[in-house]
Amino acid sequence: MTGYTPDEMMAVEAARRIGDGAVCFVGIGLPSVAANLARATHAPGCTLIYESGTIGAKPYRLPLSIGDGELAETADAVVSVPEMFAYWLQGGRIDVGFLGAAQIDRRGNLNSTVIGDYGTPKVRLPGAGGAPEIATCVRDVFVMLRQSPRAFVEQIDFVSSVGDNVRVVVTDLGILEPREGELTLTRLHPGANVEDARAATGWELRVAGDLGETEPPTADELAALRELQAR
Amino acid sequence: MTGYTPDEMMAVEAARRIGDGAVCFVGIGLPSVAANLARATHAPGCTLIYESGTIGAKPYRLPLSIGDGELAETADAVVSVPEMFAYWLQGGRIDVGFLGAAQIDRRGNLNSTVIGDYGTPKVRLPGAGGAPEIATCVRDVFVMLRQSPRAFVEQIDFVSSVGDNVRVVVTDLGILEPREGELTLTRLHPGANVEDARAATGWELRVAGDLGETEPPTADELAALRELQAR
Amino acid sequence: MAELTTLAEAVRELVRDGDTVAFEGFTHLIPHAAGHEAIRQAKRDLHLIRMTPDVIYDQLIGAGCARKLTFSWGGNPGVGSLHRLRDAVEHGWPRPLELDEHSHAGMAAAWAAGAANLPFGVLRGYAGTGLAERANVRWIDCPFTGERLAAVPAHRPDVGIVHAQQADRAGNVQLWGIVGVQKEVVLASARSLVTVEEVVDELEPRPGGVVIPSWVIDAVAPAPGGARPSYAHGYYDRDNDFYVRWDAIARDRETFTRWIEDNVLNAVAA
Amino acid sequence: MAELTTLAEAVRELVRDGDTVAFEGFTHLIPHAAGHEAIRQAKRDLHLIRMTPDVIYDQLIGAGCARKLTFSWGGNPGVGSLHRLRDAVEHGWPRPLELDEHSHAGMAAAWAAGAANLPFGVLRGYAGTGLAERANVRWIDCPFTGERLAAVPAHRPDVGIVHAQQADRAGNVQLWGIVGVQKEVVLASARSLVTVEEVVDELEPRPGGVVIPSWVIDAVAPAPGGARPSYAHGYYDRDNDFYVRWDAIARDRETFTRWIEDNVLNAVAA
Repeated sequence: MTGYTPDEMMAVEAARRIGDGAVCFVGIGLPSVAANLARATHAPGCTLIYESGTIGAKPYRLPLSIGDGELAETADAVVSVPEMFAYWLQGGRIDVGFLGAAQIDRRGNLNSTVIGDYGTPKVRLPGAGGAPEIATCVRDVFVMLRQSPRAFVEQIDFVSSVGDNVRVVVTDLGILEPREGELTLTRLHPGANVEDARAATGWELRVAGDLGETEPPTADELAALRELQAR
Repeated sequence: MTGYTPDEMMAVEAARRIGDGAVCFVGIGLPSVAANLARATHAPGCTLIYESGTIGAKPYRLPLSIGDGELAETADAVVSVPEMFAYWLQGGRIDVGFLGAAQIDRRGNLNSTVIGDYGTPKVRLPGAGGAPEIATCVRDVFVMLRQSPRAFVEQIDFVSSVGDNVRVVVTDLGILEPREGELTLTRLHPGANVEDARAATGWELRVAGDLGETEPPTADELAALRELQAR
Repeated sequence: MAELTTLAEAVRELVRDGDTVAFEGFTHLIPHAAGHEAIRQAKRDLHLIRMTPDVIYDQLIGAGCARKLTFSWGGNPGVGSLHRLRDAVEHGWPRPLELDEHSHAGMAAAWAAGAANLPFGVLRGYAGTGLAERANVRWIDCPFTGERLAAVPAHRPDVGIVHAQQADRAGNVQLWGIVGVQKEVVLASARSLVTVEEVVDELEPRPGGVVIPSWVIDAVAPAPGGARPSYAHGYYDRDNDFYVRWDAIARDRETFTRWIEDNVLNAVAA
Repeated sequence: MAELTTLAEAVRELVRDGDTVAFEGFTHLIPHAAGHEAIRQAKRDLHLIRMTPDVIYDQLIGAGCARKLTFSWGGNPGVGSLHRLRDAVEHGWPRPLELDEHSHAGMAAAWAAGAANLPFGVLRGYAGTGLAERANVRWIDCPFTGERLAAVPAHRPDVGIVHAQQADRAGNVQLWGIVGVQKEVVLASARSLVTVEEVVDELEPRPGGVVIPSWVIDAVAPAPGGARPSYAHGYYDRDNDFYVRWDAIARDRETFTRWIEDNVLNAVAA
């Protein structure tokens, strides 16, 4: 298998990191693709939770919103939103939480609130949503974010969520993991090089001494992913 | 109609005080009899809530416990116990709450906790249960309690609930209502006299200047009550 | 007891200029019809509350109904920005919009506290974030362990408006599918309106059904299709294409204004 | 993931002498079989928690399993006193019992706080009562309004034990009817056991059904009839006569001891 897109590489690589049996708090977009791919392949026992209140959702089609009716129909349980945040997220029941953002810094802090000054913003972004408490209440935070100097910045404009539990950042170029508290390039995707990654990072990017290369998506992974997206 | 028991008089008189449309927090025993009698007669639109979580229960038979299955089967909604106490009782949704006790004082404070000293009790009673918050969160507290010098005391041994919202005490002898903050005999049941009531009260019982007499149970009321209890 | 009435009548009676109003709905059963009625009746100076203000709030804001927004995520789900919200915040058009910004967990705790008649909600939240400084969050110490926790003021709006699938003729309401914060909104609000897909003779108990009794609701108004382009589980699906189309409509002030005229002001309430 | 095991095995593995244990159930689905198994295994020094300790707690206390009881109403519903509980409190037989007494509302808030991983629960409660002095209640001031509210420490028992109607083979549990605080107990406890009427191939969604996923439960054990003399909605009714008979059995130490020997110690776990 040769041809695949950066998004496919990201989804496949994130999916691989979801253990069978993991309980995942999932948003829409790439995280939902990754989690559903994991469920369709090596992790049939993982549990998908959407913050709309659906626990154990088993969507056949990839949902377009976290509130898709199919999530409720296929869920083991549907709970109210206050219960979701109090008993399940804050209750410490979630293993893996996915986050995206407009900006990330070297500590894994994320900004999804505003570009520029809060009071007189250049761009008013949608806001933090579930991120502040997902970032602190789940065991492992996975960030999925395309790498660019506008997104990977020295100083984020607003701290929407803190980076303490960020275990991995999956980008279109490679994998960043915290080493001694700083996000460090630990793997490159096939075809990417360190210069690409450095150029796409707004801070002086550290590169791991044991820098590795990501397995490209296998034929099976790609087939499963494309089948999922074609539904 | 001539023959009826003191319990029947109490149930009928309490039932009369439940308005159509009232939302009632009901316990087992006489309060449940009274509330269901009201529902079967003049107040078909009253709502019965049992603290087990059943909202709008419509039992055909008088329940033997607040957890009877028929309460759940006939309820408009069954909610969890934490929700019942937080959203419905504390939420201020209840008009009428019934309480009983082992002891009452002239302010309507009730003791259902202990006779004697708390640490070395003469009699350990079951405890306050829902009473402390029923007493403060409902609009009108109705107390149903047979009058005796052991129950109507100068000083209760323990304050399980406070009397601020007690609007009426229905006894086997008559009706006490707060007048200037003190429970005062305002009505006598047919056949009872002031001396009976005073003798059955451990404090110097005040008698209202406009002391009245309770309507005896009507034939219809008694028939409805007995039909209910015969089910 | 809830009064069974029309949407126009209910909005006229319950919503007053300057009120704090929540048109809630978390990804499902979003009360679009009620929002449109508020625009038609030219309600002004509203303080709007919603966890996830999306297209209907973009419309209310763009139509000039709102002075303030309490929220946790304001976007067009899966599509991008809310351009009318951004225009109000970034350029003050058609009027400035004050933001009172929270996290989802904080908003959820504030709704639960409001429903429970508590003045504040407690959560493990906000720590280390910029919201801790910007949001109306204070800190309390656990009186047993000394742990520091976040407190948010309870939501107690003047009016809470939600959409549900069914009411019976006595005004009892049932909703099912994703149930969000709808029950909390009704209980937390001083006045409440539930719009419904249909009025039925009897509410049939359903798995996952949430029943809200008539006696905690002020008004129930039939509004078939009243959640569109959102969806009503068991009635119709989400109109995903509309959410995509909204991006272009809302991007431009004139296009937006024309859309509101054609689709809201000159339309008639259900 | 919950392990499907036997009741004897589950109690042996999960309950240790000295543990804080809640056998919960609010007027329905009371886990009698599990309580009997704890008596058979002669568990000692337990700190028992339950809102409404009734007959099964009378038995655990009379059998000498408990050193402390956290509760809000301890009686034989509709019948009268719990004589074993009274004997322990009034005369220290078979051993003294420390009481930690609350109101229902305080206990419910403590369970909800435990499930939510908060150190305390907040309520409008206890004011003016003797419990305010006796109970483990402290006061906090709302950081927004200054109002004084009661705080109770969260329940976080070592073991939470509840009974439910059904589990599937993966250990997911469903209960229905009066659902009490069962979900909160499982979520608040460090370890949890759910006994069930039966294990089924698939849990069928039901009106009013509460599903507790397998991955928050440690052990699921079949115990058909495991709530008797309490009831299991849809399976069997409450044995009201037994509750009445219990009064005479429990009134006398010797009669009680013989009853435990005949009906618990010499009986075999389901």
